[in-house]
Amino acid sequence: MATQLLMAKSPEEAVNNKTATAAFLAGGTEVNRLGSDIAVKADMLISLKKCSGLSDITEADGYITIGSMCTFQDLIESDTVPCYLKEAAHFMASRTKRNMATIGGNIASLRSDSYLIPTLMAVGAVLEMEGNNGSCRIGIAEYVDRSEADALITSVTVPKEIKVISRRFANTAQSHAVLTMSAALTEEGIWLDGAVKNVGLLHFCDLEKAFREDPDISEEAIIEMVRVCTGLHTADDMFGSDTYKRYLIAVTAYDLHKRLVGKEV
Amino acid sequence: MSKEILGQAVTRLDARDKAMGRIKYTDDLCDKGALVIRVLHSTVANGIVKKIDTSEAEKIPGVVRVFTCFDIKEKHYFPTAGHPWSTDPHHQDIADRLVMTDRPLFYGDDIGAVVAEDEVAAAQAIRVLEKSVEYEELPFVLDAQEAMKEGAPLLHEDFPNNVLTHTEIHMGSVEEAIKEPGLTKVEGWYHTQPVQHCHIENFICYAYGEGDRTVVVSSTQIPHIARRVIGQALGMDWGKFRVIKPYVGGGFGNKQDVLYEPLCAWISIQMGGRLVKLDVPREETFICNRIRHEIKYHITSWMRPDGSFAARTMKAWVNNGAYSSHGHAIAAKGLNAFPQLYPCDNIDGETWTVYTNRSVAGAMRGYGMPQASYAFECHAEDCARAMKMDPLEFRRKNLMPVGYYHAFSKNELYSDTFNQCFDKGAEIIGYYDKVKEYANQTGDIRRGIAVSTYWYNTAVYPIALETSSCRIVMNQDGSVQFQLGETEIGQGADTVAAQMISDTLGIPLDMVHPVSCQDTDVTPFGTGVYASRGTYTLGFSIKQTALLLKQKVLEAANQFTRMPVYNLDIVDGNIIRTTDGRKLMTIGELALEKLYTTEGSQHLTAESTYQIRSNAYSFGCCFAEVEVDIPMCRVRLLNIVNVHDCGQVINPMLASGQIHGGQSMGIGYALSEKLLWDAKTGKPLNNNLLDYKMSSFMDHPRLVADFVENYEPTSAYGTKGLGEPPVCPVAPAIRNAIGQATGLYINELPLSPHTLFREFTDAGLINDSFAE
Amino acid sequence: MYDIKALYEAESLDHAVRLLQEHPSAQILAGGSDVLVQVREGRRAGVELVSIYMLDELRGVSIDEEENIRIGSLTSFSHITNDPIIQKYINVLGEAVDMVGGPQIRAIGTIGGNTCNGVTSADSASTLMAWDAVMEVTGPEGVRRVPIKDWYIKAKVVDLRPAEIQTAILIPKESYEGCFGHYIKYSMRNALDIATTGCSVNVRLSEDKKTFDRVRIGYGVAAPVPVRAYTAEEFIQGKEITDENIKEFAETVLKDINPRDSWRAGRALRRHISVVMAERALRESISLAGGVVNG
Amino acid sequence: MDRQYKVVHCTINGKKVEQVVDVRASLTDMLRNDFRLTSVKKGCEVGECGACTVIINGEGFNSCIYLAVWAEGKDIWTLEGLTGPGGELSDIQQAFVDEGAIQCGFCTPGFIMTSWEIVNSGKEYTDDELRKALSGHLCRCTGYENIFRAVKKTMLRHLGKYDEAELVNSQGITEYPEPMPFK
Repeated sequence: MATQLLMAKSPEEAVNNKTATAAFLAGGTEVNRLGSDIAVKADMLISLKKCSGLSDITEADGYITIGSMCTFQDLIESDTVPCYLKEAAHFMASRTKRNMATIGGNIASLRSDSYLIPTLMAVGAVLEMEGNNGSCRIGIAEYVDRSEADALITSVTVPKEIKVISRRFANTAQSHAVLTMSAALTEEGIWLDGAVKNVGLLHFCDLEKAFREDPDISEEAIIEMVRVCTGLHTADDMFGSDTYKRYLIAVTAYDLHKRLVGKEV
Repeated sequence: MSKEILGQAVTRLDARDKAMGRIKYTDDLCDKGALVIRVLHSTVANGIVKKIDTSEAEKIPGVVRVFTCFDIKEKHYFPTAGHPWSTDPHHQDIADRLVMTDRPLFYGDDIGAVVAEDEVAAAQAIRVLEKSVEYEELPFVLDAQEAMKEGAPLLHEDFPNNVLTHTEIHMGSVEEAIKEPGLTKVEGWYHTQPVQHCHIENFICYAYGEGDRTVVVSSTQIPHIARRVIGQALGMDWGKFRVIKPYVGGGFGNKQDVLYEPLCAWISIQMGGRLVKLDVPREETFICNRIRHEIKYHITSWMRPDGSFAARTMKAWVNNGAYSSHGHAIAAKGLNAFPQLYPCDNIDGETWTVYTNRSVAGAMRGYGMPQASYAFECHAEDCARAMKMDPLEFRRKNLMPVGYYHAFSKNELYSDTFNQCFDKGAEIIGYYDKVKEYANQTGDIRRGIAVSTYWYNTAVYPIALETSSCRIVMNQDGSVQFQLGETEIGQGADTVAAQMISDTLGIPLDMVHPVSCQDTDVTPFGTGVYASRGTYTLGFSIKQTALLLKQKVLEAANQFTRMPVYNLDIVDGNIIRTTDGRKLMTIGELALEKLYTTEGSQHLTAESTYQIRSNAYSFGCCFAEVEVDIPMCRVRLLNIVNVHDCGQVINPMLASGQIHGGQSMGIGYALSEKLLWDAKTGKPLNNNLLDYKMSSFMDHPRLVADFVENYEPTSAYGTKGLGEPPVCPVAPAIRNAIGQATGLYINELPLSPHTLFREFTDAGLINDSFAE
Repeated sequence: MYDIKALYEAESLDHAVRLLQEHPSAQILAGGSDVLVQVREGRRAGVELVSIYMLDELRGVSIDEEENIRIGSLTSFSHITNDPIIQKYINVLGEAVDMVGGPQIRAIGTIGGNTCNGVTSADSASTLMAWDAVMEVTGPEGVRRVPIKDWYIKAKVVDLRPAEIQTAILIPKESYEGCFGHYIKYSMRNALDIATTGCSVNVRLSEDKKTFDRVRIGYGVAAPVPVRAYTAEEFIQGKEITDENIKEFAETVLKDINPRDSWRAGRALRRHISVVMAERALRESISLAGGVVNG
Repeated sequence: MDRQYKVVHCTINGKKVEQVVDVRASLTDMLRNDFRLTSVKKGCEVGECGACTVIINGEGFNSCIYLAVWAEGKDIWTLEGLTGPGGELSDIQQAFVDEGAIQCGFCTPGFIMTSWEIVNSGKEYTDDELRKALSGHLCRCTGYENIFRAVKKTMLRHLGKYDEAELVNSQGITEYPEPMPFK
């Protein structure tokens, strides 16, 4: 049980003290949540509340850089943050939670129902990390694949101008989402990323390829493609049946692609 | 019907909880978040408050609010005495007190109050405020006789010469009687001192809003009366208040006055019902609550050669302090007792209750009788010596005889109680041998032994309303809870009541549970405990209510056993058929059946009020044996034996405890206790437990208590009052014993080294060559 | 809760002295049975306190190398009463401090506090005065020794310089050897009381126990500070143990004491009691020393 | 106006505890307010009445004039600590109940703590020594009589003198007590 609390004054101090059994404490909506075992397993919590320099939002040549300790509500109320990211932030329904939850915290949690990661992956966001050997930059996709536990996310950079649409499916606004999916229109074509509950954060490269190769591919084809896809490890659980999830992924992907490519409005 | 539960030394029902320390007194119940109130007291003995500058005090961190007497917009004058209210205006107590006054009449009067987060901030604020009060000081008077003289400062306009009340009694014709030849005249001045109750739990109360009402939790003897007085003091409907009385850490009469409940409630209301606590520090308990009346007596007797009284006169000046509180009742009780203790055909009695600029005198254990008993018994001893009679024989000859009937109170002495008590006490302490042994001693260390008695009755009929209400509720297992207006303040009222219910209802004691803490919203009306009324008055309503409940139980038993009610009884928790003694069912089975039966389910409960219209003499005596060290001017009490006739003793252990407590208070009253004021400023000098010499563990010998049990015919359980009587005879007994030892019979209390040195020096027992 | 502006807890004697230097207005808090009561009454409200209560190094009774009886200033009254050295050499001091207040007060109260408050009614003071005790004080300039007759300057004021702490009370060997004494506390009740007058007498008899080799008598509350009745001592020096001498000794004390008149007790009573106590304490001391009056 | 606080580590009724206290707090304040041990009573707050007596390292102290910070490392017992886990009364508590030594009960906690110290001392006190050992407590209800009997009986029982304990008369009614020797 965490019996010690360190109020880190800088990212460096935070990282230096980050032992294997210590845990970072950002907004606290995840670490302090009943049922979360992070605080139980850790022997020390390193609070980032008083860390300097982690909560500014800046813009430079078409890109927005957001401090990892910015809260969801900071995003929503900021003038520079692009709308698509504000929408994703609104996926967190509770305003009081938005006042506490931080961007860095949500990313680091790597939850399979994450509010932001699908959108950030779709736009190819880049994270700045503070590790034991100084800071470095790493793409969100790469971070999702092998996040380095002891490093601290200090900021997230996203493109300002990009066409993105995100969808979130949950029973109620407060429930965990069975599927959160984002599609972005880039030069190479459409990027399709999503969070599937109890499966994980996925990059739908097969679907992307299918849409690129045949922009007019039918919905049925997409549905069939996903239905038989063996790489997708969905299962029956309280969030829905395996077939329902595959169907949902398929129709959502098709819908997002259609909206983005803009054949029919 | 088994009677043995009455008279059994049953353990107090709350003894275990008290021994475990889990009993909750007022301070233990109050939430830590309460704001603390400290009262701002007048530092002049008589004056007018012109201005109080609160700005400085309000700046002190932690001070939340400062009130002054000028915040009292509507002046509601209210009476504070714990007397039952009277709908007849002539009978109502004098309403002369305010929650805060701009006209302080004694050093310590309440002129303001501070509300703070903690007692440190409160005390800081008080110290600052005391320096920022602008008084118009007026001359003051501390002595009762001085206060009656022309030109003395007048305290209350409508009481010329500061005389609250002056009453007289006259029987036969003293003038004629003293013309009889061969009479011996004996005359004496007797003077008793002001003392204080010194209950170990100071007065404390807290108040908070609840709905549109105010709840006051207070350490009081009289919750129902307190509710009425708060209403009067704040000019609000009495129903707007609810008073709760938790366990009390001793009262002795001080908590029979309404003290700071009104001010506490008023402050809570001014602050929107905020929880506020008023905890009186010990120093203020001594001078800002109540004290015992200082009384001066002048008694004259004319004795016939055979030692009987031809005529007697008495005058008494009673120092009542700045406000009326109990008013003339204390003086009246003394005057009323004078012709009864030593009956005589020709009596003139006169007494004045006088206002002075001193702490307010109110009820204190004995209510004027410890003072009167001191005067009467000192005088009786003086008369016996004048007639060269043995003091005990003199008393046996002149005391109230068996069969004496007092028309006004309808009291009657049914048994030869004085002689029985004298005999028993004399035998225990070995009085007769010692009286001879200690006759005319010499030397520095001398011993003496003497006896004294007193007059006392029970409760206050016919002077005021005596009423008691009781509610008994039966549970499904046949056990009961009972509620009473008579409050438990340490004397054991709950336990005694439980024994009575167990006896009358016929169920074991462990099935009888008191609801000990009175709550005026729930507890049936009762005027609380005072005047040794507890056991006597609660007995009436208990017996009546228990019989009502028993009737309902037996009627239910008839329904289930088919036996007629007159052939049924409840014995030891069982329904018995009286014709053959067979046990038909247990009380538990009956209660369960009667509650849950689908034919005529009924919740077995009974409630009733009994208005007591009788009184009962409760006499007894005290034998004291002392050793006087003349050079050191010190008296050591070797032995003290009290024998009391309080009718049937319900619980010997609790009863002897009452006697021990009375003896202890009497010892302090006799030897060391006295409140002192500075004559120049009217400021109290010894208002703390170090300088006020209450008896400690090492100032007491073993205390012996015994009883003579004459069943009181007027009483529901044959009981008579016992709370106050034991205090009365102790001081005179000690005084008379010192007299026998040294030949010096001193008419002043306390008999402390100061007094003894002065008397011994005057009498030549001490003649220092080096005296200045 | 007490109205204390600040509390500094000393971990060692040096630390205590340093704290007193750093906070010149701070007062010393030992057992607190006087100081804390006065804080509550308002006389010392808002005071800064240096608490030395935890300094065990100032506790205990021992015989030092000069064969003085050394009593640590923080030794509580109850520990003095039960101490074997005290019981053996100066039992009267144990009896005297055993009359302070009640058992609980005697558990917290210290002899240092009792002698530093400069109060004439202090139960230990009259006996220490009668046994020529020496006060050892430690301060910034080191250790200083003050004979008790110079210790009391005036009512409530003792010879304690800024940042100094009384660390021990010494009874020289010459003062206690062959000496027997008795203390009488005259008070209005037998416990929880302060002395109206306190009288401590001790005697050293001649070899044949017939005459007084040395008599000393100390009083509390017979003057603004504890005093010795030197005239009476000189009178009886070397005299025979007879009733007349004892009586005259007792009355001679009046030449040295000057009790005041107050509501607590009148002057005439105090003078009378002082004489009676002198005689009784002397007689008790004589019998303790194995002497016989008119023997 | 920043207040001075200190962490106090001590043992109360056999349990190791830590408590942050205001340095101005008395031990009574800490026991009553922080630990809700309301058996510790306030009667005078100047060390006169004994109602606040608790046992510290085996000795009775008035907790009202004992700073809370001084409790550091001390072993403190209050009346709540004398009662067994199942509510069993210690023999001194039971004696106070049986001998009628309790009336209003406000001085009882203090008295029982000092009595506990006496009966556990293993010493046999004479009557006079017993009175002196208990003289740090004031009581207005009982005249100290039944308290004296309860403590004397329990002391004698602790010393194994059971029959002598029974001789200490029960109601103090008939047996004629010996006079107190002059001191």
